[in-house]
Amino acid sequence: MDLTHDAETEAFRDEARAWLAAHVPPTPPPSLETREGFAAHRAWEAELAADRWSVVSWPEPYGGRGVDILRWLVFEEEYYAAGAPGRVSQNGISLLAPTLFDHGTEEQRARVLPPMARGEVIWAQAWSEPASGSDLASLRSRAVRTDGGWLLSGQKTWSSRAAFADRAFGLFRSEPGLDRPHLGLTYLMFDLRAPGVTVRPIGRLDGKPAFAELFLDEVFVPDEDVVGAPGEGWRVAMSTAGNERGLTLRSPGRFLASACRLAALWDSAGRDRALADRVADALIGARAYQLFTYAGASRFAAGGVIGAESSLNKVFWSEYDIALHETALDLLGPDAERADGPWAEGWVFSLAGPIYAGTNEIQRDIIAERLLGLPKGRR
Amino acid sequence: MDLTHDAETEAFRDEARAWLAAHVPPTPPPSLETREGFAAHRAWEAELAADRWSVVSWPEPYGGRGVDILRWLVFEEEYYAAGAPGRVSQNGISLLAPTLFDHGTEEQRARVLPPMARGEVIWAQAWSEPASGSDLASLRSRAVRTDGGWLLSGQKTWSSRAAFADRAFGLFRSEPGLDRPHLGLTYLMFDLRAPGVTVRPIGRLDGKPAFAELFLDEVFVPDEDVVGAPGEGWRVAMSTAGNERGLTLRSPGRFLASACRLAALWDSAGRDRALADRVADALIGARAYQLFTYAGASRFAAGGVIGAESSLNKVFWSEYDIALHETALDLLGPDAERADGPWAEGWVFSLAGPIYAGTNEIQRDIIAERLLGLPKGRR
Amino acid sequence: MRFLLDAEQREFARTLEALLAAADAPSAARAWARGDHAPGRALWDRFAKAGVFALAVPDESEGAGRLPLELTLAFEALGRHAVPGPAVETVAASVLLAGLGDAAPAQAWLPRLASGGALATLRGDGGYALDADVADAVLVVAGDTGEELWLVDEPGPAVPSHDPVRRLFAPAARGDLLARGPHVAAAAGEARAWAALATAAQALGVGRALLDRTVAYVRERRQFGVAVGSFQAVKHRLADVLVALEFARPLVHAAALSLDPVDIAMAKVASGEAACASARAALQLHGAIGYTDELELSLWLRKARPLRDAWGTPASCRARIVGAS
Amino acid sequence: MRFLLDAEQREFARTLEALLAAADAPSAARAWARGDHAPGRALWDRFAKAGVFALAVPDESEGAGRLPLELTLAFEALGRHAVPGPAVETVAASVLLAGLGDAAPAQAWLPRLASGGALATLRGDGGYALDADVADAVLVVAGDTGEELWLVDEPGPAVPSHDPVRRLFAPAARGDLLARGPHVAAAAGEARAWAALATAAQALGVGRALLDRTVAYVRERRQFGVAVGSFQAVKHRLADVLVALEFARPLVHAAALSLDPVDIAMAKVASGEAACASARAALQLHGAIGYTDELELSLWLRKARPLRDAWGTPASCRARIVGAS
Repeated sequence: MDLTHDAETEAFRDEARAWLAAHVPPTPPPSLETREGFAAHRAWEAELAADRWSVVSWPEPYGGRGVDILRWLVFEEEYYAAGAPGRVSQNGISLLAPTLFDHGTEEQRARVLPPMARGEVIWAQAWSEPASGSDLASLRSRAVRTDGGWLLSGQKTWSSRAAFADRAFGLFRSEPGLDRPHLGLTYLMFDLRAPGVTVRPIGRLDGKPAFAELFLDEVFVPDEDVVGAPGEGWRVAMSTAGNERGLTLRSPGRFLASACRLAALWDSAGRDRALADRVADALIGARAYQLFTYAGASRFAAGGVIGAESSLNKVFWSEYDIALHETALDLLGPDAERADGPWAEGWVFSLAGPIYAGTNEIQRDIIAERLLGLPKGRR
Repeated sequence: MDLTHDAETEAFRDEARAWLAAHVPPTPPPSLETREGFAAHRAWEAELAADRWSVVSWPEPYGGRGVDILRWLVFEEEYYAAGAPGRVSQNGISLLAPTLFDHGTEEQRARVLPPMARGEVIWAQAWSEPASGSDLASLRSRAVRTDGGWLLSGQKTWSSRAAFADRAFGLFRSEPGLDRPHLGLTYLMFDLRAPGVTVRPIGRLDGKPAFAELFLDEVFVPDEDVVGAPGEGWRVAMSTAGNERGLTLRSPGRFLASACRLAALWDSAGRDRALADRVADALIGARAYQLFTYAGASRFAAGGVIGAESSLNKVFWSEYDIALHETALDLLGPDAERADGPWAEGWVFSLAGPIYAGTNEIQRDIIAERLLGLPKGRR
Repeated sequence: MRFLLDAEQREFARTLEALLAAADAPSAARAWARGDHAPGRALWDRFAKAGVFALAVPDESEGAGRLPLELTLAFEALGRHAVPGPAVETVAASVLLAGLGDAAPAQAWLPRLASGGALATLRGDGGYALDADVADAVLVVAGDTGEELWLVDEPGPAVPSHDPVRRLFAPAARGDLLARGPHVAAAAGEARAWAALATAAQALGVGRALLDRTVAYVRERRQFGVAVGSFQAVKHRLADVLVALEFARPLVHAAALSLDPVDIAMAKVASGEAACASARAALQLHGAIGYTDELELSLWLRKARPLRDAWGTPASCRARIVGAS
Repeated sequence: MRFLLDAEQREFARTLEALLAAADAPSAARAWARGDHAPGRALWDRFAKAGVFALAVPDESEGAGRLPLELTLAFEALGRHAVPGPAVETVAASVLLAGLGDAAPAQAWLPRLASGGALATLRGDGGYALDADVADAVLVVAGDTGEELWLVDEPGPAVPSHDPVRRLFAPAARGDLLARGPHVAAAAGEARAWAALATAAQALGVGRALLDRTVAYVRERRQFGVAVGSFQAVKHRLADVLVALEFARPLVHAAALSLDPVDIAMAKVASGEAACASARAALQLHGAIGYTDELELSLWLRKARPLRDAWGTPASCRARIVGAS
């Protein structure tokens, strides 16, 4: 057991650090949840991609460097430590791409991944529906067979990035009336500007259009944009949820950087002992999260699978992120109220943590049932 | 609305304070959960009773002063502020006596209450059974009709005070096989030294025999010791639970005194800012609990009833008590570990708070269902 | 001792409740956030007619005398209905002006403030004044020892709040110097105490509105075939919110009765934290829909934390309680 | 980078687990609390034979070299099985004696400590030494600057702990003055670091034992016609305990790898708080039966809080983490 990276990894770290030092903009771009910010972040993705830093863990043919998960973690540490912008292409890179690697065709990978890596095509997710929040399997939007493809109809919501994005991916019910709601779903990719698509941006708590409703009215999707087999969508979507994604949904580098910023804020605000314990807990939590992720990555590298323990991960970081930001706001005192402060958008974002990617209530049920073996309750 | 006591109440307060100043022993007696401490506390009850301070809210004929609940609260404030000993007769005074006032016969009151007030007869409760914790209605101990009375058999547990007490009261199944488990129970009083009774003391976490198991083998109880009608025990027991008891189970005076002691400890330990917020919260909580109780007492005095809001009360004080004691232990640093310290027994006692008198899980169910109107879940 | 609202107080609370339930305060709040003050001022007029702003103004200035308890009832209602505007600040300004012991500014302003004809605001310790653009009087206490009182002629630069209905400005101490001297600092201290008390009551109302709306939502919303409100985790979380709110309210009432700084600090901490706990629960149990600007819930969600901190952060209040400030 | 136990380490952990599962550690702990040390010493011998106490002793003193990671595995097992005795203190004493740079005391004691033939204890910052009555060597670091090391001849007065298995004494600094000088203070600092690390690991084991026993209990215990463990409130509480424990363990392992004081402080806080959270949940979910001395559970319940505070309270550890100590 050791925590020392090998020389090649350290060289990789140095290279990333040097590149970031030379390229990260000195002042952050506007929020990526605004039109101008979205464009600025898209340009940043292109800049990353130009030197092959946008998707380091992907194979080289698709624009990556083929690094393993440990180096991905190292890259993320450097990325956030450098204060680099948020990743507008996150949905595509961390949700769609792993699915294409596992279940897509070579043609799909060649067609979809490089423009994703360059930020040319930004992807939105289209999972949820108004009546299907935690109960994702109860989806109602339909995919109806037509000549050479499918016609999508229905309504999706909480589609993050969709206000300004190019394309979307999601599950649609292609075989209605089956016994179990998980069956008969199909995983499809579609164009947000195709005929029949209406995108209605939804304001987040801070008013920014961080997600959208999608109204779909017989939107044609060619067969080439079905991922995996028709009717197998649930299995396709879930199979990738279980591996690296549990470890990489939120990178430890982000929290390490935030905890350092918090400690610096505490320092500059006079090192009030009354808040010292909470600052210490932020430092402890960031380190614990990093180490937990390293342990998972090491198991993964040794051939293990990441299963229900990704629920531990989710509960931990989402609660942690809120506590960290609330400590920052308490340090800011009267300026905590300012929506234009350096912690403001992060705080608003943190509040969504326990809700999205599976509510923490669901995650705790999973932990209790699958990791502790407690009886399945009524759900 | 006002918080000023009238002149008579203030005079009552002065009288109580003066008496306590003259009588409270300078060093506390040994723990009442030990044989010698039990005896010392019983003697203290007699001393209280000699000057009519043991049961101030009872009518005068039974040894009280007939004061209302507000003056009872004032008395309790003075009692705990004076650092007076814990009340070994608590079970009888606060659980059995109200039931006798509501459902007992005049003969029972005349026979039972005065010796209870003088500490001559100390009462233990005998509600729980090994298989019936939160699910109290599932009681199995039996009362079988016999000539002139009943024969009790079965097993009771968590009978607090029973290791050294004289008598006990509880519910027994007198009509087995009825549809609903709440029916067919009878409320009885019995002698802990009667033939057929075996008392097995149980050590609390700190080893002290704070409660006992009672094994009952055809213990004869005369008809005169049935409280209320046979078969009506559940209703008899519960009817008193709903009124003053919700307000008086734990008196605010106790927490006000503890919070003051805590603030003094913080002061003497150097006023560490890191713990200041928790000390402030202890002061806030004690005051909030006092005021909440005053509000309830005022409603009660105005003819209102105390219903499910006693569950708010229970959750609040039990969580509060633990937080207060854990703050004290943190202030003690390495001496926190000492079982002979001034906060030690209070801490161990506080840990039982969320468990007894209806677990906090049950209380939160009640709050959600009866006060917020949420759907009844599977219980 | 009768720690219970009397019949008149209950009637006053009922009147306000009926008045506000009939008005469309959420729409007025939305308009206010856009800088359209008209619906909010109309609401304000009705609220003032019910006598709310007279509650902090002495009789001799056409007020109702000082009635802090009634004031907390009013502000709890105001919080419950998300009424926009510098209501807390108008009360604080009234107390400040009345406390100067100088008849002129009091005569000039108090009758108008008491009647709702004028809105006032006051710069807080953080340097911001709520709604200084719309307030008829913008007051700033300044100077090293807080002994100068300025009637400011410009609202100063706008500062965005997490709650867009709370329009903050950063006015500078310039304009008319209304008063100077130790009596200013004393009156300002009193004004801050009233502001803290009113804010505590408002936070309580916000917390209660969040709880009520969340209870209603989880009774209706179904997932996995049952009402979300039947899950024990949901029930227990809401139960804890109710505990926090119900134990904060008596502190607010007691603080109104005594106007003691420590009592006010206790009320402010407890109600602010309870409102925030209610907001966290409301957001979590509504799920994504609660995280949107569109849902009316956001009017309360976004107010909980600013109110927790305004006119006394929990940290400063706790320091006062333990005598460390 | 491979943050994963290797095959040898896993095998070592398995061996200890098998050894302890076969022994009746709870009975030994009960006896120890009564002052009957025989079963505990027998257990200790087996534990020492597996090499546990050699893990903190250099090769040249008949130890296994310094193997802090293996040590944390051993102490987690020791905590999980409620093994009584001054194990942490024996490790700390070994580190202290080895760190003196003086061959004589090291030669006299280390081989015996490594083999389990002798038990040692060390007075902590609070003034108490665990099991000083049974320890063969009772060490006290004293003097204004902590530069004196005493081998004490009397355990001093007994002090009752909340955990009766933890028999505390308050030895005075008298007997043989083993060493004096700045190297004593340095070695004592190193000893405290190892003590904190071992205690963190032990706390983790205690927390895990409490969780496992509670899970087993709530699966069996029925109320209202169903297993208590099917209630969502129960499930979520235990899920939170698992989260706390699983995020504390990597901190313990990382602290063992670096022996950095801040890393150790982080491990100590996280594992101590996790163990206490586990204890609170265990007590609550067992209900009254958990509150008794009789249930075996009490062996762990009573240990959680003393371990949280021993060899570094959360307050002192957090102060170190933010650089305030």
